[in-house]
Amino acid sequence: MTSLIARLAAGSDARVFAIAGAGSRAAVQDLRLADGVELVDSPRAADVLLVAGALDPRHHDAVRRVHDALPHPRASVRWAGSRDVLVPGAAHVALGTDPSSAIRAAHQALMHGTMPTEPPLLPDEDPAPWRGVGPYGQGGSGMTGGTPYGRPMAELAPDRDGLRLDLLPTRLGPFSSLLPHGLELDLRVSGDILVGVEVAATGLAASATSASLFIRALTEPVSIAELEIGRARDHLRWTADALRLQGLRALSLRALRLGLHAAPGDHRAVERLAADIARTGIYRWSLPAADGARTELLAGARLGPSTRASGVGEDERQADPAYRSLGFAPLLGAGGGAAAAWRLRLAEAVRSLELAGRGGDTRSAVTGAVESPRGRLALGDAPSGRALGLLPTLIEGMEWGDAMATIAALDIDLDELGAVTAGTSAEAAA
Amino acid sequence: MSDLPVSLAFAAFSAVAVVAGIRVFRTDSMVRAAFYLLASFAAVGAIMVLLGAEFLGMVLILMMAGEMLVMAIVMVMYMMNPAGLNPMVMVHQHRTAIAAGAVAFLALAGVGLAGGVPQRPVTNPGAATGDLGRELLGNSMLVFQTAGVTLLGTMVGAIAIAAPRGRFGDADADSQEPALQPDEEPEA
Amino acid sequence: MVDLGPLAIASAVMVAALLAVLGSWLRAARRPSSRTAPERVPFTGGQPPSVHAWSRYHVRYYPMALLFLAFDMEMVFMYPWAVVFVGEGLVAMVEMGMFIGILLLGVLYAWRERAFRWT
Amino acid sequence: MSVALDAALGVAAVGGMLAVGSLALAFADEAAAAAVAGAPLRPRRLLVAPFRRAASALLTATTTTERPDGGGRALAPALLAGLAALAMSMLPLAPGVVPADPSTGFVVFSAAVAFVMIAVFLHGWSPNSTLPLHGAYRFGAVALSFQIPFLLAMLATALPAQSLSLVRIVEAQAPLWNVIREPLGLPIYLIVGLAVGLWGPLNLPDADDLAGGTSAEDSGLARWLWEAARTSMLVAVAALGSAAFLGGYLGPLLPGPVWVALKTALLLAVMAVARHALARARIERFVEVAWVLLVPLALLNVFVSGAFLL
Amino acid sequence: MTTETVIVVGAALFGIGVYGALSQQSFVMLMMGIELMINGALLVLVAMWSRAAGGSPDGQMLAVVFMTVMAVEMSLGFALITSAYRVKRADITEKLRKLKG
Repeated sequence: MTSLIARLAAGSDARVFAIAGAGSRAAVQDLRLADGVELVDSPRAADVLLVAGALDPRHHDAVRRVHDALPHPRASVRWAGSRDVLVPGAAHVALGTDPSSAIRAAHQALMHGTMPTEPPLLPDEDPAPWRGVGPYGQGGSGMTGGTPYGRPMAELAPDRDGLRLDLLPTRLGPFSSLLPHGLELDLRVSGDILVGVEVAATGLAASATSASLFIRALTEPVSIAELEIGRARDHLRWTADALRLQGLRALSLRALRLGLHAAPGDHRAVERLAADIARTGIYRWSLPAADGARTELLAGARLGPSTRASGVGEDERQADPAYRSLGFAPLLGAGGGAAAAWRLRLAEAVRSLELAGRGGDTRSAVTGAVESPRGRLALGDAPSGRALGLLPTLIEGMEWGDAMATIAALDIDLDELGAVTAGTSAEAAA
Repeated sequence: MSDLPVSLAFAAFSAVAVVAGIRVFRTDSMVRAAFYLLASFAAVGAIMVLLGAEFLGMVLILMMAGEMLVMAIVMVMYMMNPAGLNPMVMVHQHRTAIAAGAVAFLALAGVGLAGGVPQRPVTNPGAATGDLGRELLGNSMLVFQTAGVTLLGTMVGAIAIAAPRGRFGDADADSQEPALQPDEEPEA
Repeated sequence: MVDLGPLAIASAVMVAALLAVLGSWLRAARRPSSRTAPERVPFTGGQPPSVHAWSRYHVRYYPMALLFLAFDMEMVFMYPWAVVFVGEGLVAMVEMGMFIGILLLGVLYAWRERAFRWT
Repeated sequence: MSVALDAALGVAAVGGMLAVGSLALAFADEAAAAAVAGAPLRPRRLLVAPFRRAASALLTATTTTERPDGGGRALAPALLAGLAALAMSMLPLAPGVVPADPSTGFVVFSAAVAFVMIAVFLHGWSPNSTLPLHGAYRFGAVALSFQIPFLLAMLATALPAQSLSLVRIVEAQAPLWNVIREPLGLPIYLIVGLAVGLWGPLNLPDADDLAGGTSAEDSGLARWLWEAARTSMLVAVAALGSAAFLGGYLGPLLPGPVWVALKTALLLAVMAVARHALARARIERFVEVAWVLLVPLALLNVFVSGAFLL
Repeated sequence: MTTETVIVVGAALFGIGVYGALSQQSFVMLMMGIELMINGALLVLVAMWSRAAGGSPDGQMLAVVFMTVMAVEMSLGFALITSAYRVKRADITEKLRKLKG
């Protein structure tokens, strides 16, 4: 009986909580298509922890905390360029090779009991020891005094509703499925409304280098076909993530599969995907409605589709003679808002594939700035940096789900941000 | 069905009703208090079913599930320390209250035991729901329509009282902070 | 006669499920390395929370909840009405129509007061 | 003795129906997902997948959180599973064949759906963790809004039966199924059914934008039980929906239980497709639509179907 | 299960409710006491209807009215609590008394 259960369990999909360190975001996303591996949103649901890419020492405790949140029996896999001791006992897989067989092997060994579960990495210390001292066993002299069970309780604050209730401080990230990994937000929620937002930390590793196509295009001419295919793939990958957040997992997989190897001939398939997405009612039912002040903020920030969705024709490609020779004109939305940005992104993916088909071997000009899928990219000035600056103003006052959809729509890429800003600081140092 | 299962079920449900009723005031967590009250109501509903009032019993359970969820939600909203993480006792006139409760129990139970209740059991419990329907549309029509108006008044009143914004400006205009200590003057 | 069948079946399933969860907890607690303090920290992405999550939650839909309390009562009247509807005919239709019409005014008022919105 | 035997038989029958229904739902869900994703369907692998998942849950420890409400945390999945069983135990399988037939079966079912609110709220409240807590309160908004349309959609089926017994409701559909007599009833019932089973477009309390919501802190057996209870609830909703609107065991040629299974499977397939083909609703939008659109429509449905009976 | 035993259970619930309504400082807990009193009364009422009144429909009608009263009491009670909390920031009875005027 026991061996039957173990055999059955070993045949189940290995459920993985993945930490996507610097330079591994796309590779981790691709794992969603791997056989026998299922990426989950919470370490409580996982059997195996996958730690991918480079991670700064300041994130090491967070990694250990995530590790300890996995239920026993648990195992971890380190997916990185070189071996390190971040998670002792983790199997090592080189970045660039497929980790899914190592993950499945670890999962099977756990279920068969041939591999012991990993012990906790953090010391067993209570955050703050607490003993009741008051007459009823409470922590302090007042009725709510002290820090019960090692933590204080939230405190009262006024609210726009006129009811003075508790503000719940919440630290989201750095490894939350709701945010790009590496981003930490300090949120204060009153009920389900975010009333205070601060970006607490960004970036994964100081040494991040990115060989991204668009960063390369900053310094050397790149074939337009290549650039536009890259743009379309990026948009499709973004769509896959955003669809997942909205609970449409099957469509998300379809978008990801398309995004993995979209080529100029695929524009019909992307159009069909866009039509199927529209048919789900997502634009009417799921996404927050456009809001005047927020749309205005985005309109001035050169954030690519988010900006063009409000009808502002801001696009660096217009300045490029190579694009002009192809008859390029930016696509524009109307009214702004998340739904318009979604539609525009999909329409741009189609347009990019068409452009790539017509592009031949035309090469882009080096103008000092490139239109990346996220917006205007220049040395020392990444669109994700501008998006992070706007983020608190954009989502303050929103309902939780609306805020998460809005963050997703901004498409923050910390790798790109790190590479562009690291470039400038290196230049400054030189 | 024989009498024994019914008696056993009655004993069990009575125990749940009374114990859960006591636990309502003996737990630190407000959510638990609300759900204990729900358990007490559900047990009373089940006893009603045993008594042949199937419809009334089930509808009581149905109604109370919604009402106690709202009760729990409102409790959490307005009570400091809603989960009872920090134990506390918030009672006044405790002895008087216990005495009053005991007196109420003894008096009512005494009346029930001594009062000589007439024995006219319900004849056809299966027809009870239909009887109630005909009563609603016939003799008690006025009560029924009055209930409608009362509920309308309740809805309008509750929203007008509780809503954050009304035609006369914000509801919290001219409000003030309470004092931190019982005898202090409130903050301006 | 009274049918306690559904209740008995539901109770049996509940008890079995409860025992399963409790047994699973006991098994986990017996493991030597399990349940250190960091293993119990609620997960929001790898940082420990600064406060307990239990707080005075601002339930933004409370006007709707109050509306529900009153409107839900209509069901108590409608169930017995449905049973006798065919027998009573037009009278039943008219009386219930009046009752429901009155109650719908409440929903209409709540809608006008934006009781269903909170963002 | 026979009482105990009856009860044991009842538990086995109800448990078996829920299990088979859950497997059918898993299959339909996977098929719909494959169709939408454009991926191949692997039926053989699929059929053992639920058993594999259960076995792995058995071998995985159930974690606790910092100072949870332990009782509530254990009770929530058990309560939801019990409610699914409660509802399923009143499903008429053939003329005279039903595990239990209380004369107010219809109200019992409604009460079970109302208690789903308690189970989900408790599930999200008890871990003392932010994301589950938000899920719990979200379900408060969803459940308080769907409750009345749900009760009204079901109520219309009691008019022709002149009874609150589910057996009578099926019998009364011999001349005409309720889905034809009151066409608005089934769509409203299905919309609400999705919310009751925390499924697809109305999976708000356990949604991805809360990283799993009320079940974000669950692991091992407790997590599996919650998922199983959720799907069981969905199966029960589909089964009773087929009884209330699609005539239950009524149908030509085939025996009653086969018809029940076919009709339930049809509704489960609709739900599986809805999960992959429809986007999740914003919470505020759902609340407003439920009160301003579904409640009046459900009332209209009651009165129109009543008018045909006069 | 006799009429008398049911009445004793109802009386016990009523007594607990009286205790709660008199002793609790917090508004919502106070309301719970009142609910529990109504709960006991409802049980006695149904017992009488079932065992002593021969199942006359007005007994049921009275029970339905009780339930309606309970819903009205809760809805308005919570609205008042919200309003009191908004204006006086009071959640217990003493605070409201102290801040009168």
